Amino acid sequence: MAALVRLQNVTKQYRTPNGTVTAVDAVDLDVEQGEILGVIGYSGAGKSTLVRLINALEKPTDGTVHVGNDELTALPERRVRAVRREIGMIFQQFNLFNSRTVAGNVAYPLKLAGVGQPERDQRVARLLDFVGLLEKAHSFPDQLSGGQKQRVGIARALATDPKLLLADEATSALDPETTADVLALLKRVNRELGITIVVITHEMDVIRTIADRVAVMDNGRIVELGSVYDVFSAPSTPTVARFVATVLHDRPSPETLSRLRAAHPGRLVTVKVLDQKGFTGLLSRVFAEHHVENQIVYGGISELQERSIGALTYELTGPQASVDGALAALTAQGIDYAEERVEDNA
Amino acid sequence: MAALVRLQNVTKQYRTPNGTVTAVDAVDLDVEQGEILGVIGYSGAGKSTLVRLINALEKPTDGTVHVGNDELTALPERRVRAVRREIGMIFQQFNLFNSRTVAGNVAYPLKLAGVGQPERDQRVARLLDFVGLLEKAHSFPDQLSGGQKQRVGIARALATDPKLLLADEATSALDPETTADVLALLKRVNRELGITIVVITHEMDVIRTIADRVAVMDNGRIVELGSVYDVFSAPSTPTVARFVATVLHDRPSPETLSRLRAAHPGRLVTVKVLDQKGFTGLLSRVFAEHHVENQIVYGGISELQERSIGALTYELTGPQASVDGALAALTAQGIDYAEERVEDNA
Amino acid sequence: MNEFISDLPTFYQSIWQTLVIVFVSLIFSGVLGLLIGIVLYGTRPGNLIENRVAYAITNVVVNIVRPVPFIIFVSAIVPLTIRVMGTFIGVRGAVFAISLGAAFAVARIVEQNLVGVDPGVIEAARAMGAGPMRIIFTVLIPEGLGPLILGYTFVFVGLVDMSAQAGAIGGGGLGNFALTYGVQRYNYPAIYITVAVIIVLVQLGQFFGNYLSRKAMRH
Amino acid sequence: MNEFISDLPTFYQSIWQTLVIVFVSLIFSGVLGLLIGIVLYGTRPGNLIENRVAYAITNVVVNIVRPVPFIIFVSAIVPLTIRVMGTFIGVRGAVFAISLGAAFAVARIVEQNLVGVDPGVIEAARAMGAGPMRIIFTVLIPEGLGPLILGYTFVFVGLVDMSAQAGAIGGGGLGNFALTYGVQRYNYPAIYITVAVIIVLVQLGQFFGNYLSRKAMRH
Amino acid sequence: NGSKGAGASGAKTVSIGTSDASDPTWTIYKKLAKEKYNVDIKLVNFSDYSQPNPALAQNQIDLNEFQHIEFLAVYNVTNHQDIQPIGATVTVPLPLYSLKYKSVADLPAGAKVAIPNDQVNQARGLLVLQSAGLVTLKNGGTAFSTVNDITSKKVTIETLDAAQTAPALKNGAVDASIINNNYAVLAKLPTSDVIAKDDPSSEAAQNYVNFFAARKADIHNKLYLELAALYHNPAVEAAALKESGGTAVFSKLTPAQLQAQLKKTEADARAAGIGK
Ligand SMILES: Nc1ncnc2c1ncn2[C@@H]1O[C@H](COP(=O)(O)OP(=O)(O)OP(=O)(O)O)[C@@H](O)[C@H]1O
Ligand SMILES: Nc1ncnc2c1ncn2[C@@H]1O[C@H](COP(=O)(O)OP(=O)(O)OP(=O)(O)O)[C@@H](O)[C@H]1O
Ligand SMILES: [Mg+2]
Ligand SMILES: [Mg+2]
Repeated sequence: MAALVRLQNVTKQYRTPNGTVTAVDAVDLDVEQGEILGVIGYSGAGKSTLVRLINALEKPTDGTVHVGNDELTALPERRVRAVRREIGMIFQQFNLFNSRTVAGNVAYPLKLAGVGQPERDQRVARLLDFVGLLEKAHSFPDQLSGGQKQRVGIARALATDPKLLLADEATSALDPETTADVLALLKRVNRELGITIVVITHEMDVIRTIADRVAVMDNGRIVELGSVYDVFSAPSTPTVARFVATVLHDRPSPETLSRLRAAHPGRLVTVKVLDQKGFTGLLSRVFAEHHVENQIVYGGISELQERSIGALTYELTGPQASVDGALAALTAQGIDYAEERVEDNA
Repeated sequence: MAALVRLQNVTKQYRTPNGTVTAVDAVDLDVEQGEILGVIGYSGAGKSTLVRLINALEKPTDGTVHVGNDELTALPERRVRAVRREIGMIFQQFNLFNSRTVAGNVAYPLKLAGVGQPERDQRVARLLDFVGLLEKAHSFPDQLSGGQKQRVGIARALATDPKLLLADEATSALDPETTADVLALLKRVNRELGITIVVITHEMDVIRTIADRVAVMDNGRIVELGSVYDVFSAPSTPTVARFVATVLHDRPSPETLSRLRAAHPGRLVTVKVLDQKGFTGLLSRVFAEHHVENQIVYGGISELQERSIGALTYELTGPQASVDGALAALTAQGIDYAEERVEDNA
Repeated sequence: MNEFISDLPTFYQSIWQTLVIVFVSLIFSGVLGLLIGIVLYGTRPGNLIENRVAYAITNVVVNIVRPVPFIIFVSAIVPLTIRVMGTFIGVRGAVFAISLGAAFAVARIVEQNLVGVDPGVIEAARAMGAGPMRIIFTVLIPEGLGPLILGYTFVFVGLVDMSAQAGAIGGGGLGNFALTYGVQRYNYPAIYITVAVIIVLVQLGQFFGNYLSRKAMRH
Repeated sequence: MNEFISDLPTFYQSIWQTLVIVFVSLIFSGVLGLLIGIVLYGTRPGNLIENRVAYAITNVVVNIVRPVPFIIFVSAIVPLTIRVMGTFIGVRGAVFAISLGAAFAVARIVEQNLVGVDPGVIEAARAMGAGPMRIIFTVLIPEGLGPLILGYTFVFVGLVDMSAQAGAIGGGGLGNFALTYGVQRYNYPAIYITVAVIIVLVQLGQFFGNYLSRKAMRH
Repeated sequence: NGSKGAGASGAKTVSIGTSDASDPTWTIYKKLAKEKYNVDIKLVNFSDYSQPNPALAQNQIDLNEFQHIEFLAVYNVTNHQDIQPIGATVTVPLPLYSLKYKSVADLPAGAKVAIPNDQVNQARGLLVLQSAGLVTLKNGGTAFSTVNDITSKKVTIETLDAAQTAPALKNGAVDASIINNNYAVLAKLPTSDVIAKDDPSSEAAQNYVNFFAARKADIHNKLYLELAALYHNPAVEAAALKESGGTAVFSKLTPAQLQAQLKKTEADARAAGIGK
């Protein structure tokens, strides 16, 4: 796979009366042709700025941006425009044309691309049907709900079958079912048409469902980049770990823990699930061998990139020695676990 | 508990050139004093319109709205304003004052409430500190990221310690950690100051974490209303069931299922977790008694209103008769399960 | 009143002249002013076709014409007027001078109204690869149309006033009629009737402008 | 040139008169126009203090003054001018008449610029329990300030032009100087110098207005 | 209205409304008024003819000097005022100029002729054109005729602002132009280009004699009468003659004669239906 987007040492600073803000800080990033790259990070980490640099809505303070074979940062505006026509963008704030109807908004990029009337109408109708807004075709944006606006933005960005799609919180205003539909569509256009997608999100379901790789931003920098499974299963920096933890809910929160404690007098141990055939069976066997009664009280197993991931909190009941023996056996088998004490997660 | 907000037979229609849109349709709803009511529903269901009716930003086409002892729909504008001062609102689209700094935005409702300079400054600083924007105090909204704007909106709505808080997708643009912080704050003001909160969201974590009751809207109507646990554990209408399903991820999706099938030749059975002490231990025992090997391959147990909820998908291996026997035993114990066939979830 | 009756043909002619002057100048100054206004807006620092030099020059030029007394402006452009219109007097000459003069006012109105358009939508169009001209005509103007129409209505009313000045070069019009046949002869009925016609004309225009702008903004 | 030199005292006086007329009228018409403009905006159907009758009346009244030739307007308000200003002629009289006349133009400019303000922020203020007046002065005007300042700059330039009309009632000013001492006497140096001063004055005003509006919009 | 106000030097200030304050004649006049009567003359220049009379009537100024009998008669009759002349100044001819043609007879049919658009000059201009045989006016023409009263014409008439008739002629926009004397002088048009004019010394021209005017109550005011008479001081007359390019005819009519003439013209005006 070749890189479709290549950022080299890209920095973007904003000068404000209260000092300089470094929104993106010396970022190197390749987005491979055909992949779906998820970008996560705290609010204000620089995610939106990063994608705006990709389609040259912002000029970097330093560094170069390549899209395909074009160095965007060196191209004259006219040539940049040609590149942008190949890039769809979904805006965090929607940025719909208030003077155009829903259909008019979606038709606009098609007009730019010179698509003729009959085909345009057809495509607009198909897209609106997909995002469930066919009956709002002649409404104006100020007559739409938040999620409806966002869906118009999605349809508009997809209208011209772009080579690259930049989606800035594309599903943040959508209910789970609509989100699932949109994600399925993104996955489909990615698979079937080979569209490369950069998707900013804070909804981990989005990452889990469609992303191939994930980049974690913190304070303008990309602090972690790798396959979704790798980053989620073995976060390498505390920031990432904290971020991932809030998502997977794999360890009980302090409040949950204190309630579990109250209800379950036995020892509480959270075991990290490995993508390994017969994993929970193995656990059951280990506990049975050591005559320890076990009971799952919290946690879950889910899928990430077609592999299992998760953690289960067991209540282990039995003589202290037996439990310790069982835990020692787990360690011996290379199984990761953590004993839950109330203070632990405080 | 007395109802703080009472909607009686409230309908809101918008007249558009393409016909009349019924955004809210004959809704009766009481919001109890001191509760946190979650409102969920598909995009365009009428959630935003509903809360805008509560603080009289929209006049209902029909029906009455009471807040406290005041019938808002009958009060003159001047009196309505007095009621509004007691209601904080977080807007889906933020609606920040672009001409004011971050601090100026948060100070505005305080000025309206006649809070004097020194106290105002103090409170603004405290609020901004809480939402992590103290260093952006002198920035203007157009210099903020999406999540930062949303946080300003939150701080602004909380500034005057309102009696009632209307939060329209208050965390939709926030990363999970910030979301958790905001939710913790909302919970705290609810507990400590007794502030009643109506929170619209499509993030089920929000509902799970803070809501006491949940209202499900569909097509302008409230199709379900009850304690969060009841609605989630036993949805009464297909719409709600579908909605809840997309949230809990308790049954594997068709894609996941086909992968599970491939990896797990045994029979796959999804068992609904009951909030019952020793539940999984019970399951293990039943399977052991029937000499069925069991292995959890998917699912999870989480907490909802301090009770366990979830589902676990087991792979059961053993002679057909044994497995059938085990399942019969489950049924006998009143345990709900469903056998997963690929076609089932298609 | 009898005197006014004898002036009736002139009065009717004045109505006609006002209509011609106002509408023809509205069209010419509207188009020309729109173009200049777009240059003013577009070349502003930070905007679509940012160009400090062009901005500074346009800014200065636009302000040169407006404050200069009409008669001086008319005299200054006599050669140009004669070349373009064949004469510098009468309605033809007046239309040219007024159009040119008003164009610069229109430019400011256009600039003002475009400045208020949400930068987000411009960004969206840029992201789609639209060029500056395209953005101006298919995004900026439609998005700013409501206030823009009110701006043009403002100009329309201003043109009715300016048309009185056409009298100085034989252009006539209602304003001039009111002055010549009314004020100078202390003929109050003539003044009242003429002013009433002017006001009705203006109200009709304003009414229409308000209607259009409300339609454009849909509320 | 020698002739112009002998007119120098009058020239200086004209500069002074222009400054007085323009700045005093800018302040008066600015404040009055702001108020009327707010009524126009606020009473619009669907707006803060919606009131169809008040809207219709204001709309008509605002359009009555602007298109009426200055002399007729001045004559019509003589009793009022004398009561308020003590005289209806000279700079004092002119300032009053010009302020009043311009106020209605300002009102339209204000209306235009407020119409473009995002309804979302008004809604936010309403939700906080702010009253209409409060919203107008603490939300609407600050939010629309950038274009509004450009609007006032537009009015400023217009006032420089209008100040020439003060000559009709003995008010003087630069524009009138250019006409009386320049055009009518074919004294080209007088025309050029006077027009140059007018243009410089206007450019300074525009420059300042642009600067303020950029500050208000922070780009 | 600082009519009787005393200046720092104890001098009186008299304000005079006019429409040609830029005329250098006034400089000399002011100097003499100060020397002879210790009066500070304050000139108030009105660029619109409709204003000096109301300003005088309403005590905004003390005297005015810009009009002739005809003009004042119309004002008085229509506004029920009684402003009176208190000292004649000059009578100026109203000539028809042409740069292309040497005589009226040379003017081709349909030639463009500009006349001032203000009422008084328009009527007077039309009378000049009628006596030159270029137009005929309804009822033989009066001091109140307008272009609407033209019954037949040999040429095309363009009405322009009085100040624009000279430029229009010089720019070639018209073939001939009725040009007020002051504008003709300022435009440096030589008297040799005059192809027709009315006769200032004729009886009919008496209506076009200019004067100082005062409110009725002031017609015997000694100072005002002296100030009006000051116009005939040789130094002032010399300057005025120079300014008029030698065409001004100084009028010797007494205030009483002027007032009588005004009365007669007012009666004529009423008879013509003015002021109804
Ligand atoms: N001003 C309006 N004019 C016409 N229709 C409107 C208007 N405002 C809202 N609607 C319609 O009313 C319905 C309900 O809108 P509302 O904003 O309440 O939905 P919502 O539940 O908040 O959706 P979301 O989750 O997408 O924000 C939608 O179909 C919307 O298109
Ligand atoms: N125009 C601007 N002027 C000044 N600072 C800016 C500007 N735009 C963005 N910033 C700052 O740059 C930083 C990064 O902003 P960005 O919008 O890229 O964040 P983000 O990661 O998209 O956050 P979110 O998840 O909240 O949308 C923020 O601190 C923001 O305040
Ligand atoms: Mg962002
Ligand atoms: Mg909503």
